[in-house]
Amino acid sequence: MKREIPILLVGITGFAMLIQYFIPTGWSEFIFTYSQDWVIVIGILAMPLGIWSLVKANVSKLKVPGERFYSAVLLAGFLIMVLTCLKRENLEMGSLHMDMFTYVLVPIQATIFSLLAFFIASAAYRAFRARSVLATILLLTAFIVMLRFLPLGPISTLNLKAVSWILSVPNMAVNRAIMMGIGLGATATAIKIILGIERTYMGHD
Amino acid sequence: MTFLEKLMQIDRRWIYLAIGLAVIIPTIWPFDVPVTVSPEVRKIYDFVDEMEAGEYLFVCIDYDPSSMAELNPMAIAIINQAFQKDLKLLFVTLSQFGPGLVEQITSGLAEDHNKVRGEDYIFLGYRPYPAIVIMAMGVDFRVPFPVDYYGTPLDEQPIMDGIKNFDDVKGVIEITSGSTADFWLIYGNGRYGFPLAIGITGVMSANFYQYLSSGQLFGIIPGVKGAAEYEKLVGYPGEGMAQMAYQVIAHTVIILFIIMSNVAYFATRKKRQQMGGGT
Amino acid sequence: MNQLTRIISVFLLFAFVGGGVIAQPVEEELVADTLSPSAPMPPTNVRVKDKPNDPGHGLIVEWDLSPDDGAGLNIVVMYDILRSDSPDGEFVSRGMLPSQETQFEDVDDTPPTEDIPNPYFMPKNSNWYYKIVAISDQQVRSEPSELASGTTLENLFHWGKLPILFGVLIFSGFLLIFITSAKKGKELYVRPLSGINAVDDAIGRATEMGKPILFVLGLGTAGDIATIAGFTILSRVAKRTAEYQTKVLVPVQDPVVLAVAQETVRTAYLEAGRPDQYDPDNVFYVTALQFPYVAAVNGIMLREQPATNFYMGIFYAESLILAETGNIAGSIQISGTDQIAQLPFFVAATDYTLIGEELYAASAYLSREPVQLGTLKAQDYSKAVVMIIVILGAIAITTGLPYLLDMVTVRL
Amino acid sequence: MTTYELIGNGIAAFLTLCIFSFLYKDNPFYKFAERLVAGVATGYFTMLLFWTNFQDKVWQPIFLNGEYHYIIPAILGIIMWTRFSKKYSWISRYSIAFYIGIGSGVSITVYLYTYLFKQLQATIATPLTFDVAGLNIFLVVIAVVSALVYFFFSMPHKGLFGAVSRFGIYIIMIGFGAGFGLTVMGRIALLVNRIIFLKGWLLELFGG
Repeated sequence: MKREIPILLVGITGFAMLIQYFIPTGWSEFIFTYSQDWVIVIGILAMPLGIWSLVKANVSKLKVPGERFYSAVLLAGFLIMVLTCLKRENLEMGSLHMDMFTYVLVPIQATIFSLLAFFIASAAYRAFRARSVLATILLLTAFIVMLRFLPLGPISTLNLKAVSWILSVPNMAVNRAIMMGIGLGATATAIKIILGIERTYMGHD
Repeated sequence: MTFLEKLMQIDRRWIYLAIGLAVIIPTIWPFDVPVTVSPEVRKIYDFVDEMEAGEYLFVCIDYDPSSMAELNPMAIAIINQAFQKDLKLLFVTLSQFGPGLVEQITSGLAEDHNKVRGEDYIFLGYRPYPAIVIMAMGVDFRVPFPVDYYGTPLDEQPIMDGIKNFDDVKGVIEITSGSTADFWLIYGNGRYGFPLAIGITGVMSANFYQYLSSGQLFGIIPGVKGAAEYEKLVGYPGEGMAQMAYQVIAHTVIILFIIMSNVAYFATRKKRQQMGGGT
Repeated sequence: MNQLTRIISVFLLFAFVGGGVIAQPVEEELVADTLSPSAPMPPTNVRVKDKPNDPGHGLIVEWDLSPDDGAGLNIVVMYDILRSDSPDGEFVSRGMLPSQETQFEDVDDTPPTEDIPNPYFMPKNSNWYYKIVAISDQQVRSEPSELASGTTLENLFHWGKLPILFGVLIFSGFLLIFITSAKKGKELYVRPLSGINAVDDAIGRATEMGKPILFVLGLGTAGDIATIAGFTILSRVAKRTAEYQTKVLVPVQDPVVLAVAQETVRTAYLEAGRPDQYDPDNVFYVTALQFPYVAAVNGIMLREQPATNFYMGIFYAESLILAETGNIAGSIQISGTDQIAQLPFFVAATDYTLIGEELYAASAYLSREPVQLGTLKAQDYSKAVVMIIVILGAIAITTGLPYLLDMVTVRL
Repeated sequence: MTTYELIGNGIAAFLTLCIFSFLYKDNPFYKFAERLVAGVATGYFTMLLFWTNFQDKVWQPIFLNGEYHYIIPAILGIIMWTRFSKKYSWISRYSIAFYIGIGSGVSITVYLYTYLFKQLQATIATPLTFDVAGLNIFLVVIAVVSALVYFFFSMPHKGLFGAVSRFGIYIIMIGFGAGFGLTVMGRIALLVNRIIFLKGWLLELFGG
């Protein structure tokens, strides 16, 4: 009852969505659109679970001396964003809410993203050592592709040809093969879930 | 520990510092990096350069803001060259998000060169279904675009006097983030046979070199690198050159680190093997 | 899943915009040149049929070329397809097609609403009349062709998707065969995967060091199949850590993922016989957006110094940020994703990577249950079928036989 | 730039430096920015969900438009709240079941189409010819098949099969190397944008 019925529901909804794909009628389209709305609605209404988890963890950390300040900052940031947006109009540019978005959220996000410039270099330094055949292939290909930016005269012309061949032959073939594998693997996992063979994600007691 | 052994275990912060400097230095002291002009870029420059003042060039700008950084510089370089030569320019966009972008670029550059809309250049606008729009323009520009982007009828604009379709333009340059290039190849060049060149993002460019050898394209400008080459030819060092400086230096730094890493690895390998350790 | 809705909405937009915009220039009929050039002949034999595989909002118009298209005067450059809801009603242009084309698909599936009227909407079982005008290179329009009409029908099966149906059936067939044979106790061989073998060592290492394990499920939702694969791996990992009494930290960025991850870990502890060890606070929500989430996970890595980091699920640009930070913290890292663009970074920066399909196979590997291993065999047989189609298909198309290609071509 | 914008950009510049300080080592400034952004991001996302999604998908349909069938997912969503209770949390599994059922059911066909059939179709669509282009197509077919062999789980990778599989993983590594090398440019550009932002702010502060 606590586990079997949910597993059965997974199977029924999953099978229904599978069948729906092959039926082009208006009803079938309605079911598809509506089911996507279901997922969205469940996701929205589950949001309090996330907020609760976050708030609970940080309120309890308010008692820990070293953590107190940081948890207070987090809770304050959250509260400010909520309190500055009590009307829908606050989502338009010019409100304090959107200024927080522009001057706090956007720059931090962009900066974290830009850390990749450093990390791509350090990862290359560490990983691109010719310590095995595989590592050597990885290293050489990346090397050739990166070389396209260096002004090397006639070598550049040759290099560009090599890069374009790498992209249009081995790289494309690999992407296709990996995608086909993923297609089969994802399908197998989905079918296992629908048939109830894979049910570890669903609790029981 | 020898120097090379230390190099193997280099503190990653030195790498971070090198990358940081590679980006910061060109920001403070901008400089030009040496750019080798590739033949496929030079051909486009020469093509435009050999045109006479008053002749017509058709420029199609088919990208959206997401590939602006890479493609704006080449669009600007080409338009600069064309305005400088007093060519007449026709602009069109087949990208949904293109119109605002084209408006911005063209009106800004026209002002720089004292060019008048409707006399020296015209922006036709945007229509969906690229294939059909291209074919319709092959019949008459007025079929898909009875009025231009600003709502002025084509026939009321002096630039359109005696201009009907692709037969009346010298060539077409298509600047694109990808998919629309195929339409220009198949329905444009394929059907009407006008000279066609493309400017395209670096990643996508690889797929189009085959059309150079087949003669369907007379030139390609690939990504930031191509843009920098074009800027060098035109003599307007702009955003392409600036970006190229960052990229060349950063790529060089990473490549040097990789070489260093391998030198250190091979130099210390023997010692490590004797000591029975691995990496 | 979102992609599909996006594709559909873009299509709707085009169907709507296209109908209006393309029609525009033609209605203002361009005046002929002064020399009064001759008009082309209209196309002939116009037929209208229901558009198959749709809910009844489209028709297909076909015709034979005008005698002046590619022959005769050879002056036709365009066809204008005109439509009306009655034989003598007002005909409006539905689209223009270049010469040599003989087919037009007329679709409008945007029902009118109170705010946006759409007189062109084609409801199901509606009747429409068509005629076609040929246009010459001098913009001279021919007489309209004879009238043809058709009715939109709602179809019950999408024949274009038939290959996918066969795919599902064949795959499920293999699955059932190998699961049954596995249940009978048939030994199944699976080749070792280094990423999987590393899992036990990694858990052992965490236990020895007395440090936690960090399990990152990525940025997917609980409905994404890669994230679900992540749950199944989390379950196997949690079960073993419960036996060794090692802590598993699972920071998540979606409330539904939070709920499922909590259920997964709790069940694993229950099955390991240690429900008392389960602490729901170890599976926690950090924040919703990509990079703030990454910043928080980075913080956890550097402060908790986990012995092992798992990255299993959907990852975007953050893959390398996480992997490099984990490396700074000195953790052993095992990654797996089906995001092809991120695989190079995981391969370069983590110790073991499950590449694409291996992510989906990991759960079966870790469970060691015969039934689960049977599904791997089914995947392999399907892969063999795919490989045979690739080889035979390449030979067939080279020898000029398109049948195999036709068989696997899905026409949406 | 107004004073307000200058201050706003000053905060943004400070936070940018806080994040960059992480590169040296974890420190209180980074931790501050990290926690602040976690709170702000959650608050922003919550309100965005509330005003757009919740209003449009729950409130409006049920209470304003009379689309009462939206009550079903709304109830399933509210059921998720049973997770606050230890005793009744199992009820939330019903909602999870729908969520995962819909996700898996839709995935099967989406994955088979985009990942399998489309790739398969593209691989066998072009005839081989006796020239460079034909050779490349031939190589693509060989590479696809070998890379697929690498993914075989239930056969020992030995002998000829092992050799093909080995070739497969070599090709895969070429693909990954190319992917890595191609991405460097975009990542550098991201950093350049941040540096230009900082430079612009400094110029504004001291120059204007």
